[in-house]
Amino acid sequence: MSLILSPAPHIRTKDDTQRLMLNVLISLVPCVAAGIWYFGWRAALVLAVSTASAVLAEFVWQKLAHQKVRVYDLSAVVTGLLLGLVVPPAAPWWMVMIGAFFAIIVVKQLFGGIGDNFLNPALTARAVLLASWPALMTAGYNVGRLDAVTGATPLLSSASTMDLLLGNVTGAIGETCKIAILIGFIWLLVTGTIRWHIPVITVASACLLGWLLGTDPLTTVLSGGLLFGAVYMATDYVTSPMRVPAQVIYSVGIGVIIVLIRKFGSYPEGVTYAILLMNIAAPLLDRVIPQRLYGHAKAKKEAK
Amino acid sequence: MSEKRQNLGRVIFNGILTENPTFRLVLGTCPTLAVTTSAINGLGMGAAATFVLLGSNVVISALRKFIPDKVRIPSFIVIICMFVTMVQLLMQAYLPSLYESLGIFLPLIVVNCIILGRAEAFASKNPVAASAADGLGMGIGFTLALTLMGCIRELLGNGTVFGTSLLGSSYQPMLLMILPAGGFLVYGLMLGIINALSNRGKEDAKQ
Amino acid sequence: MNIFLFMISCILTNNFIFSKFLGCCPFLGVSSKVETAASMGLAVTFVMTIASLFAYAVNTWVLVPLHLEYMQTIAFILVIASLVQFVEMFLKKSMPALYSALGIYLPLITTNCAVLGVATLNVKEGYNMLFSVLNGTFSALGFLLAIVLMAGVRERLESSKIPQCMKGFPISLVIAGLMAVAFMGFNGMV
Amino acid sequence: MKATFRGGVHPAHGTKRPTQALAVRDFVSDTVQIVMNMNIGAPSTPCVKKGDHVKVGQVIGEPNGFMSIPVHASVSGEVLSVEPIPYLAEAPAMCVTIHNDFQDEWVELKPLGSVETVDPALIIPAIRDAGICGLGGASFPTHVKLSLKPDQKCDFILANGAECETHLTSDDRLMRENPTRVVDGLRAVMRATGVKQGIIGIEDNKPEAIAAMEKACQGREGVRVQVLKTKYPQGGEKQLIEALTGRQVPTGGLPIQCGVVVVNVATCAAIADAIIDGRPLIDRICTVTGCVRNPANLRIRVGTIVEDIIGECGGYSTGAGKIFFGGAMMGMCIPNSNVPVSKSTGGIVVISPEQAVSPQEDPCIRCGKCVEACPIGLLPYDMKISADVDKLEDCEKKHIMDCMLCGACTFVCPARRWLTPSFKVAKQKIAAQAKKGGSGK
Repeated sequence: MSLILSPAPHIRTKDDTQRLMLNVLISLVPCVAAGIWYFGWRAALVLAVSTASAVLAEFVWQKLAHQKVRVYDLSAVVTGLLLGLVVPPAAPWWMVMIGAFFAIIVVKQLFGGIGDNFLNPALTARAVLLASWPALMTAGYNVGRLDAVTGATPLLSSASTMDLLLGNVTGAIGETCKIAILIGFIWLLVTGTIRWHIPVITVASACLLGWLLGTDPLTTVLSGGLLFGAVYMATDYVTSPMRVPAQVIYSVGIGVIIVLIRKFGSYPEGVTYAILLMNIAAPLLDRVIPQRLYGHAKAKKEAK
Repeated sequence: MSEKRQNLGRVIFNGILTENPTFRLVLGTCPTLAVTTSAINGLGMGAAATFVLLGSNVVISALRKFIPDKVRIPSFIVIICMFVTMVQLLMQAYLPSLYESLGIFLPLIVVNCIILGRAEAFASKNPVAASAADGLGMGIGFTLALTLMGCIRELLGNGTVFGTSLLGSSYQPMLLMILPAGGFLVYGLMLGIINALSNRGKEDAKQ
Repeated sequence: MNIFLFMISCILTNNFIFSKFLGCCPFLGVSSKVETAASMGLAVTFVMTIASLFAYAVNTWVLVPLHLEYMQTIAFILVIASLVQFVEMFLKKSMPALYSALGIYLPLITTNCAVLGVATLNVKEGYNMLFSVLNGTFSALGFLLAIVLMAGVRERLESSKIPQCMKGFPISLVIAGLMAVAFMGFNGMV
Repeated sequence: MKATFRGGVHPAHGTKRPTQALAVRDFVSDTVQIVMNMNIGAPSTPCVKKGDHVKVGQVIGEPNGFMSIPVHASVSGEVLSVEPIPYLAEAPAMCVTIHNDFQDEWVELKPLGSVETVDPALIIPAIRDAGICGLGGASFPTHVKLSLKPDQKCDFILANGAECETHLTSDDRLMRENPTRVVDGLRAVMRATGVKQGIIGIEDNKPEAIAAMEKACQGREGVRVQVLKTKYPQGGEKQLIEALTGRQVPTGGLPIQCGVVVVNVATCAAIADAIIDGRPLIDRICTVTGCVRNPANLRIRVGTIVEDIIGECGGYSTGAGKIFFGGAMMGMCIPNSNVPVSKSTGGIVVISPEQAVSPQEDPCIRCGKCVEACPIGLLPYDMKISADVDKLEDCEKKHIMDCMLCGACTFVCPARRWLTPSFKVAKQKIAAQAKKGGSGK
């Protein structure tokens, strides 16, 4: 009888890459539902186009590059869906498609595919779309059953707190309904998909700085894409720092830049850029912060 | 004589394709990125650089036996600078709008690594005719590359090429392409594509 | 103009790399390791600061009074070249530690278009002496920031499975492009 | 308050162990194969020959130097052969095969009396003569560990009853069924080393063992039980020390350098047997579980063949794809079921053919779960990058030599990356290089 010889460990956690991505998808269900509820079939179309394009792009690239097709790991689905959720409901289909292709091919596959991208693909695509077609990315919110005050940008509308909470405001498909985002956040925490540090510290630091500069913390939290970005974008495994101390600095950085852009910048919303900028700094943060190793503290003291 | 001419032809060809300064040697990245927001800017920059390259290569080649080795580089820079100043004055006088849009990148031709690089690597070691051919080849290569990038960026970012609308009025221009970020991206992607194509060519040649 | 805002704008909004394309060669060439990138950035900061000062002095007190403005480029490049030479000698003698860190980068800086660029820009924008020097220093700090961030990203990507045809310059340019997208967030901040 | 350490993981199988409720029963087979290199250090030299009749407890392997221990016959009967056989280590090991006559005829034992009254100077020699090595898995000769140099100061003796590995319940059963022996052994070690404090660390998933041990500690000098959080690798020497004393073993050093000695509870019991009864180490408790029909905790003689043990447990339930000694996190695979167990085999786990297939490695997604899990505070994802391309210098800079190969990072990795195995290879290469460099000088 011959037995398999393999090195330890002989068991692995159930949470593989696919399952973690599935957790993210499940956590997005409330956001998707709220988006479609408020914005109607246009939103559903946008989400479908962006998800399908992302998966298609991933599949085609991996085929052409003679790589193992990894569409089954669901990461492209997550990227596509996230992109769909951060564009306005009336975004033209071709723009969404370009965004999804850009996210998968330029931001992810050119750097080596899953795990090798240094920027969040969905957010980068959003920033690129915003820079390319600013008018299309900031207008066209008013579709579906929305009965809120209409405004050019999601931040300028003077909606009530309740409307902001429920998502009865203009904005990107997935960013408006804060309750749905919070439900998703809880799911991610319960399943152990993400830890609380990044979202909580990001929101807290944005609130604190906003408050010091004279903005009501509640307004800071509920307006724009802060919650969505903090929960789904800033926590992206690949582009956030690996260790908690670095994650704390990273999150504070995001919060601070968000407020600075909102207050002083020419863009109404800084979440996208703040997260991208800290994505760029993440490798440095991981490098700069010293490791706390078992058994090394004492050795250092003795050396002195 | 014919052989010599062929050689000169090869030198020119070398600059345009095999050792294209922009796409193969990746020199002079700053102006490549900065001025290629439109095809005409690319062409203008290329022409200016070609003029300087040609002039400086010829002069340096002619003086190569008189320039002491120690002060070689400063002398080259002074010679290049002379031609740059000439281009500046000429352009200011005859093409004021192009002069404006090229901005500080016109004087910065002085520190363009292509020009100093060719002076050091080629003109200081070769006779005048060959140096002139090299300068011309490199210059044309640079101009073509810049114009090509300018066309692509202008087409995508503005829907036009050399100011002529090509994609119709329904085209929604992709503004990113004429922003700085678009310059980096287009340049990077073009380099990647060219590498992929030439690698494939090499593989085919091997087989 | 508020000095503080001016400094911020030099570093972030009008970043030399991401919005002005000045100093791209060292940015792409010397950014594979964080340490060397930081040294390069510091050397550039050092030279750009004094070059701004001297170029201002030469322009205001020599070229303008003599109506030799068209000699600007040649005058500036000579100023920069001799400055770099002088700095190199000075560092070698009095600060050998700093010299060993920055030394090899100094000659490269002569042909760094950021240095000549900042001198030319200062004249073009009509900055006074204070703003010229500030522009030099803080634009260089923006360069330092960009090159260090770039090096951090590139170090991280060292082990990644980048397609063969994109390795080296192409991927660096794409990184720079994506970073420039992110830096657009600072638009209009000043 | 429950003590614990930084990092660690929760292997799901670790919480419920089917053999936890099963009392230990004896099992003796008709043939034993006793190898001579069961301990770390020098192997022993066989001192019997083919055809000899041996009694239980008779010395059949003489120690070679300080870092070596004697080997005793675990059954009585005839020596069938003395020859090298392939064992787990790469080089074949000398092995004495004994046919059991089931007379259970013992050599004359020399009890030393109560652990509280015996002359402390006699304890360590007695431990050595009983052939005791670490029974938790490392199999380090115990007398070496306890022989402190004059300049070494020791404040704590820790009895390791954490048993954090998956599947295993042998220490749990021992503490429930024989708590006094464990405390006796701990006291013997404390008296031998002159240490005043002894702590028995037990994970909180073993409430019966905790209760039994607390009871056994009552009225004994200087010993107490400390409950630990259930978390892998709580039973790692370094983690146990951190949890119980708040101290850390300096990098590259031994526990004694922070004033601590750790002894496994099974080792403690063996020490007590050696002092009180004069009985050498010839058997141990072993958990047999996984895909066998009747999982069990067996007290088996050293040298029993795995196939016989599985037969005793009703045979395979689904066929065997993989069998390993120890728990699933650090257990070592055996090539076939004809391998004998050694002194440090605390468990035999059979994995079905379907589950035995090793997962494919996917690309790292930088989730940071390995960093969170590492009890040392290393960056496994980063070490793997260097280890994969054989950059040993970079590996060392990333502190790979601090890695104790616990497998926590590999367990949690969602991309199924083979982190620990590549670290093991890199560590071996670095050690080999160091050796080469050292001899070269």
